[in-house]
This record gives sequence, C-alpha cells and structure tokens, in this order.
Amino acid sequence: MALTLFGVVLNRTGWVWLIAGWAALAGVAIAQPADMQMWSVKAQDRPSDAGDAVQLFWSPIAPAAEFICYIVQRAPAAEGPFETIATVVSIDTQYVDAAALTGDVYFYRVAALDSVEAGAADQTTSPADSLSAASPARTVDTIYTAVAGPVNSTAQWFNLRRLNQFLVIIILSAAIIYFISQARSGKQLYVRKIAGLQAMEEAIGRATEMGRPILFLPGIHDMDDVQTIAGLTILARVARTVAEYETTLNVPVSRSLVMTTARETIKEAYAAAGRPDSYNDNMVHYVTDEQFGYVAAVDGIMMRQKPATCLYMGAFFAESLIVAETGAEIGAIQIAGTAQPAQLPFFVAACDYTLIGEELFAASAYLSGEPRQLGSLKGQDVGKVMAMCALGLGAALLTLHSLVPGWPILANMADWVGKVFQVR
Amino acid sequence: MGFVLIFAFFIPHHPFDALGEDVTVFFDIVAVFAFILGGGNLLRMHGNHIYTRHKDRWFSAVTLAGFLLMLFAGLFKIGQEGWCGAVDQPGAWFNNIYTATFDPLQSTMYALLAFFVASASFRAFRAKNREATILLVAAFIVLLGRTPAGDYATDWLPDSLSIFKVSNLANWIMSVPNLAGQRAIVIGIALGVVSLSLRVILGVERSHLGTDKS
Amino acid sequence: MNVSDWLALQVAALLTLGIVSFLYKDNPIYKICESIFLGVSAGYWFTVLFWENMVPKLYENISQAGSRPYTEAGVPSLLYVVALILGIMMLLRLFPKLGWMSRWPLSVVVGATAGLWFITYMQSNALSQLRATLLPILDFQAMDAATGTGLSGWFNKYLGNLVILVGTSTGLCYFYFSKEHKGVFGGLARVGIYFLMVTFGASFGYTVMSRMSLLLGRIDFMISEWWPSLFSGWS
Amino acid sequence: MFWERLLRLDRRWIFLFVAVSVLLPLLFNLECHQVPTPIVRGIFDKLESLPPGSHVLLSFDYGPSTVPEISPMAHAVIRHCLERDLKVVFMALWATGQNLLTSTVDSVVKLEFPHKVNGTDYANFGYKAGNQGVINVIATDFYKMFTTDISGMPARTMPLMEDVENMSDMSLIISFGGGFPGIKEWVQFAGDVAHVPVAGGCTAVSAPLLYPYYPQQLIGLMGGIKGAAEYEAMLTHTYPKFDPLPKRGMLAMGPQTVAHLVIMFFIVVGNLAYFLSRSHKAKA
Repeated sequence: MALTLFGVVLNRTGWVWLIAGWAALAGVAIAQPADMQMWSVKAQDRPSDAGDAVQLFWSPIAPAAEFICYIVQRAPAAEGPFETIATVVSIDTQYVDAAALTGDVYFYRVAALDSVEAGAADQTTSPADSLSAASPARTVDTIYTAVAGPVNSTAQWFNLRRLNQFLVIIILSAAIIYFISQARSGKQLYVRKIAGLQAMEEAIGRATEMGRPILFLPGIHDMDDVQTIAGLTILARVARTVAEYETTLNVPVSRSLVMTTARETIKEAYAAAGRPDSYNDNMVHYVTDEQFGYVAAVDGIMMRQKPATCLYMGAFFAESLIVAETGAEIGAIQIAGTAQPAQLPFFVAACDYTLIGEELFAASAYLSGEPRQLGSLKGQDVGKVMAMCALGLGAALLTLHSLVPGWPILANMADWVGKVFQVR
Repeated sequence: MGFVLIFAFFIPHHPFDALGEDVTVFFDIVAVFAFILGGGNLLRMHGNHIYTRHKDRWFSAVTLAGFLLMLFAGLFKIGQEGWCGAVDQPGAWFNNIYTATFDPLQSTMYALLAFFVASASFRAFRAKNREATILLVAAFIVLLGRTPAGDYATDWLPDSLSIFKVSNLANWIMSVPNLAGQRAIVIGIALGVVSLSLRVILGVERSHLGTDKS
Repeated sequence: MNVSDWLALQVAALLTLGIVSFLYKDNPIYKICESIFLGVSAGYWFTVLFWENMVPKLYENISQAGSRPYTEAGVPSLLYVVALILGIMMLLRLFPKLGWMSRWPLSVVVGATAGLWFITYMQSNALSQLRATLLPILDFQAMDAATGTGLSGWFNKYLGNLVILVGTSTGLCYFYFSKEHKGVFGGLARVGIYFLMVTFGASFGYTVMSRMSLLLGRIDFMISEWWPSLFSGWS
Repeated sequence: MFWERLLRLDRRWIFLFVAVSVLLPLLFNLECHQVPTPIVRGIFDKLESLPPGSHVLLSFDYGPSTVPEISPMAHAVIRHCLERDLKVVFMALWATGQNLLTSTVDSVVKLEFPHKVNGTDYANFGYKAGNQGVINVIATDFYKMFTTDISGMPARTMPLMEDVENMSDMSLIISFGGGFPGIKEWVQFAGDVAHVPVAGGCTAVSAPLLYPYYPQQLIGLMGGIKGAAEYEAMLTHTYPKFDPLPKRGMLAMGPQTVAHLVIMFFIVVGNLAYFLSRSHKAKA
C-alpha cells in the first residue's frame, strides 16, 4: 500500500515541481540582460508568506575593475523619492525586502557602485553613505537599473513551498490512521518483541520481592518536550503494574508541570488498577529545576533508599551517566529510554536495557497491548518503508547519473527525488 | 490544539504565521504558575520534615533557608539600585549567592562525570558478545585516535595505508559508520514522534491525562 | 581580595570538596551540599522564571507596558488573557473541589506540544536527514577529486557512501516493528544493530575528552585560586 | 582468585586512579611532549619562511566558550609572528571576538613585546559585521571596511599599512575559530579568490570538518588543545626564550592524555580480567 501511495505522491508533486522548475528557468532566461543599458531589476511579492516581503532579482553587472557593491532603493512612487534600504556587499544578485507592509505599493531600483579612481584616500567606509552624499566630485560611479514596480506584498493562505512536506505528512498520517482503524475493526496485528519492555514487568516484580521501591525519572525537560510526554505515558503503564503488585513508587521530578501531570497519571493508573486508596501525592515530588541539583538529589535518594529497579524514560543530558552509574553501584536493575542521541551511548553502556530513540515512543503503545495503539506502530513502519524506498531510488538514480553524465534526464530525476525531501 | 498547530505550519497568513511562537509563550506563562505548585510542594515537604521532627529535619531546614533566601534576594532585587536592572547584575545579592554556591556546586557535579566515565568504561566495555565487542572496538579506536599514543603506534604505516593510521581511522569511523547509525536513530525518532503525537491528538493515547479507562 | 570575596571563595571550595566526597560514599557533608544546592537552585530558577517569563511575557503584554507585537494596536491582547486564565486554572489544583479544572491547561499544553513536535521532527529529523542521505553509491565524477593513494584512496573513493547507505537502511530495519527479526530480515536488522553499536562506541570515545576537561577546570580552580588564597588571606 | 577479584574491583579505586592521574601532571607542571604533526607544522614552517616585515592577518572568529581550546593557539602564533618581526594585522569576524582580541593584545603583545609600536608593528582593527561579506570587500580594498583601527587611528596613515591595498598584500591569513564565519569562509572568499595562503586554528570538535581542505586550500590547521600544544612545543624548541612563559596547551594536554590512557588501561584490564576469570572457571 505504501508503495502505491508513494507512487501517487511522486506523480503529483512531480508535476508541481516540473512546472515550477520550468517557470524558474524561464524567469532566468528573461532576466538575462542584453547589455548595460537594459540592466533591470525584477520585483515581485514573495510567494507563500505572511505578506511581509518583496523579492528582488537582478542580473550581475559586467564585472568592472573596481566594483564595490549593489545598493537597493525603494520609493512609494515611480518618480521617487528613493530611499536606500540595503547594501548588498557580496556577489549576490537578489534581495528580500522584509520590511514591506501588506497592501502598500512600492517601487524599487538597484544601483551598482563602481570606484572609478582606484583607492581614493578619503573614501567613506559605508558605500551607502557615499551614495546619499553623491556628487559629481566623488570617485564613485553609480549605474542605476530601470525602476521596477509597482509591487505590493500580499499574504497567502497556503505555503506552496511546503507542499512536499504537507503531502508526506498526509500520507504518513493516513497510514497510521488506516492501521489504527484496521486494528479497531478487530484485525490481528503482529508486533515484534522489544527486549527492554519485556524486562519491565520482571523488574517491577523483582522490586516487589525485595521489598524495595521503584524509582522512575521522567527526564529533566518540561512538558513542552515530546520525550517527557512519552515518558509519562510509560509511567502510566508502570504505575498500573506497580499498583497491582503493591510496590512503592518514587518519582522525583525537576519541573512543576511534570509533577502535576505525573500525579494525575499515577492517580488514574491506580484507580484503573482498582486501588485508588493506595495512591498518595507524595509519590511524585518536585526537586528543583536545576539539572545538576536534580542529579545531586536523585543520587542521594538512590544511595539512601536503594531502589531495586530504576527506570529512566524521557529527555536526559549529561546527568544520564551520573545516575546510571550510581544505579549500577547500588545493584539496581536499570531500564532507560531516551531520544537524546548523544546520551544513548551512556545508557547503553551502563544500563541493563535501553530503549533506543523510536522504541521510547513506541513503548507505551506496546505496553498497553491495545490493538489501536499497536496499529499506530504499523503506521510508523510504513514511514520506514517509504524512507528506505526513497534512499534506494535516490542512490540508484544518482549512481546511474554519475555513470552516464550525458543523460540530463537522470540528473533531473535525481534532483527531483531530493526536492521531495526539501525542507523550507 | 495539536491539529491547529500542524496546519498552521502550512498557512503563512496572519495570525497562523506566529502561532507556534505564541504557544511557546503560553507555555512559559503556564509553567510559572505551575511553579507555585512545585515550590509549594518543596515548602510543604521540607516544612513537614521540620514539623514532624523527621531525622532529616536539619537538612530540610538548610534547603528551605536556601530557597527562601534566594527568592527574597531575587524577587526584591536586594543589593541592587532600582527595579529596572537585570536580576543577575553584578553586586546584587542574587548574583553573589549564585557565584558563591550555585556555580561551584553545578560545575563540580558536572565534573564528577569524568569519574563516572572511567568507571563505566571499566565495567561496561567488556567483550561479552559480538555487539559489545563492536562497541568496545569502536570506542577504543576513537579514544586512541585522540591521544598522541595512537599516532606513535601507527606512524610506520606507508602512505597507501594511511587510512589505517589510528587518527585517520578514528575520523573515518566518526564520519561514516557513526553518521549512518545516527541517521537511522534520528529518522526512527522522527517517525516515533509523529506516531505518538497523532495518538495523543486523536485521543487514542490518553493515559497522560489520567483518563485511561480501557 | 576583600573579605567577602575571600569568604565566597572558601564557601565555593568547601562545596566543591563536599560534592566530591560523594565519590567515596554518601555522607552528611554531601547531604548538606545537596540541601543547599536544592534550595538555592529552586529559588534561583523561580526568580529567573518570574523575571524572564512572568513580567515581560504576561504582565507587560496585558498592561501594555511592553512593546510586544500584539499590543502594538493598543488593545490588551486577549491571547495573553487566555494564558493568564490557563495559569490560574493550574492553581485551582490547590482546591480539591476545583482540581479537575487544572486538566484543561494540561490538555492544551500536551496537545500543543504534540502538534509542534510533530512538525519539527518531521522537518528537521526525517526529511532533512533523508535528503542528506540521498547519495550515489559510487560517484564516478567525484572520484578523481578524492584524496589519497593505494588502499586509503580506495577507502575514500568507494566505501564512504556505500557504508552510509547500508548503515542507515539496516538501522531502520532494526527499528521495524511489524516483522520478527528472523531470516534475511533478521540478518539485516543484526547489521543495523552493529552500526548502532559502532555509533554508540564512537560517540562514547569522542566525549571522553570533553568530560576530562571539565574535571580539569575544577581542579584548576582548587589549585590556582583556592590554594593560594589560604595563604594570602584577604586584604 | 586475583582476576575475579579485579573484575569486582570497588569503583572507588578507579576514581582514585583517575584523580591521581589528572592531579599529578598538573601539580608537577608536566608538559606533555608533542610530536608535531605535518598539519600543524605547516603553519609554523610558513611563518618561519616569511621574510621579516611581511604582513600577517590574524582574525579572531571565536567566543568565550571555546577560549580554553583556542586562545593558547592564538597566543603562540602571536608570539611567533612578533618574534620574527612580522607585521601583524588583527581583526575579528565575530562580535565576541573583539573583546577577546583586545584583551589578548593587552596581555600578550603589550606586556611581552613592549618595544613593538601600535600602528607600526601591529594594529588592532576590531570587529566588523558582515560575515563573509567583510572578507569579500577587503579582498579588493582593505580600507573600504577598515578606515580606522579600534582606537580611531586612520588606517591609511599607519606606517604598518604603507604597502597594503588589499588582501593579496598579506603574506598569510590565520583564522582562529571553526564556526561560522570562520576558517571555511576565509578559504572560500580569501584563499581561493586572492590566492593568499590561509591557515587556521579551531576546536577539536570542528577539526574533522576542515581536514578536507588540507593541504590544497589550507596550509595548516591546529585542532583543539592538541594542536595548540604541538605549536607551543615547536615554538619553544626553536625559540627557547619563550620557555618560561605558561604553555597552557601543553599543560592541559598532559592530564588529558594521561586520563585517556588510564581509561584505555581500565578497558584493557577489565577485558583481561573478564576473559581470564572465565577461562579459569572453565578449567575448574
């Protein structure tokens, strides 16, 4: 299914890109100046924006011996007065006037500054200054373009430049929702085992047998990080098992919002397990927002309470190794999960099990065992297939292109596969 | 709410263009209010320790004193002229307490990492199975590549084999297989986030809100 | 160095030693340092949040004391009044009967986070990483430019892109949930795990040096600032 | 059994080992002996080969967070240039670089080389906004960007700048800092365009990204503390008068190297213990 869907996208976006590409080529062809007299600037509303910018393009001026820079000027009317709005020092031949207001009409022209006499001693630093005080005595020669305009900046309702991303998202979401609804209608879906998650229940059981608490850390980020949300969804499953086993759960947190949310989560999990009375607010306590202050406190808690099981699920940074090593020292079973690529090595090295990246987000669905949730994991797999197909296709095209450089069609196709993944 | 934000990304028109930023500001404001709850929890917990003569009551007293002192110094900008300056300007109490306590505590805690890195390498880097061996070898080469010892050891290699000089090999590992692994992880994460976000937005995953009534 | 600076230096040094003592074992001195750290840092962050978020973002926007975009029109922004209401709803948790209302701001926060990250991850992780991985297996054009002779040249020329492509795809196979890791697919997933292990090993080795320099910084403070101060005293 | 006991070694021994191995080199000011690699030697040899009076442009393109790694390089290079009577032109592409530059001029140039005259032997032009645009402009005309130095002294009248019109009058450009804008931009917009040799000093983290430019577009590169230490070693070897000065690169390199070796030692010992105790068990 993924393939057919993918095929359709390729076709649709393909047309859009083909047309856009030709238009751009045509634009470049028109903008080529015949000679200096016809040097001109093209001004247009920047497409797909909030109506706050005008784009300017001009062709490079024939490189004079002492070319300095371009100056962009703007006026409310064709006859002026023109006001300098920018100096383009580099070899760029375009400029975006981001100060244009929606609805107002503007006229633009560009000037090229050439220093006629090399190295005049009294020259000012800023070319803009030298222009505003331009007089015949100056050694700066200025060549203007024809005035371009009128242009006004308008806002659009859809960002066409993000069309490719929009389509990718639609397909991916459609795949996920499709599998969720499949699962809801009772179809059995297979999901492979994840070692770290299978070990979770065992680890909780071990703590119960040993009569020691379970420590759960939801990371050091606030609720505005999706990793924290993933951590709390796992906490919900863990708390439910803990409630059934009647073990002690200890959740020190470093953010107040996380504290509030975690309390709600655990309270409901206990209620769902039929033990609402065993819940109390002290299971979750706020420590401090400071990263290392939190670590200092957690280390202390570990050394004093000697939890049998430590679960680290969320966004972790430099503290990952400090807590994991302390946990190893007290002989706890440790299961970690984070999507922080830089910290994964430390967890992998120091913990018994580690949920790597994607597994963290899949964990709650997996633990819940609900068909609907498992369905969403299938949807993710469609994304992976799509990614691998794109990689294969791109690699094949680019390799062919480098083998047969004479075939522009290969280059265009390869280029276009890249554009599907363009990010703006 | 989630859906609105996803679509807003594709709508450049006002007011959707800045919605993402607005929501971030919203979040910051709600977080400050939430802190009153968090700070309240801190006060209550340690206050309780003192009240019930818990064995940790003296430590709790220290914590409370630090907390209240910092709040007092910061919220009233003690030792500072007027109300306009930044709260952490030099000379203010707030800043002095920060440099005398917070700063050394923080950097020392961070520096402990050096020790834990050593103990983790001793404990975890053992060639127990094939995965662990690969981990070990990669780490070893990269470590060796960053010390002069590695250069001494493989300096004799001819130019045609220069890729096997430890520092070159370390660079190659960093820029090729490491990059590949990172990309797989990162793409996987993105798909995981997309799926989790959809579950949350569609209400399939509601456990975080405590309405897990399945 | 005046008396107060000298004292601050001594306090800083004592706290440093107190934290380090944890390496030996948990002890009361560490516990005191920990308590100070907790109190001071919680106070610090609340103060910073208050002055950085509450005052400029809420108070100034509603009272028009600031010059934020939404207040430019001269109308106190309703958007921020909404934020204020959400914040107050948060506080209603303090009253058990109204506690349910605090779920509203929580839902808004969680929903918004989900939506925002959906886009961010899609854009900056999935799409741009994929685009960067679109490479020719063998780039015959670039080969002449590749550096190195003999085997090294061969490495640079042929292996780089191929390894990146294989590593990324097999790594994705490892994360594939719908199929058991068996047979050919299991083999691919296994190669994927090997790549992940190389990644973890390499990043571990790479970070060791920067961790060491943090420790050096601390030791340097003790040796070159604190130790001399013991003898020089204050003036 | 010895190996088994080693396997369960109390980690506090490891901590002690690390602490001692970092402390000892620091306490005894152990300077780690460095064998200069060709990529660092390239810069040193270039400076050695320039005739006295040649102009060298040093650009400070870094910020406070990378000072520990980069400032030792900058100090060593400045000493080398001034000792060889080269004329040094200082500037910065990073706003944060200006403060670092000024304090470096105060602490190194003015203190250690009091006979060198500002405006004749060296000049500090400070920071100019514009990133690679700045390079682009001074490639054709230095005075379009820098009319005066940081204290307001007109650039044109400086004896130092007598024969300088643009970048091609410089004999060497050295950029300190691996971020943007930095070494890469100097290579692209100055080295490749004006055909001036470019060299650089950057953090260890960004060095791999710049290796591909050596040796065609970069004549040399100092990466991280290690690069700084190598340069210091060459400098003190050739000019023993600098020996008493603090060599921060070499000093920091010692404990770092020892710590690295200690960690590798532990990995090796851990594995040895693991295999030997296992084979012992198998025999029993």
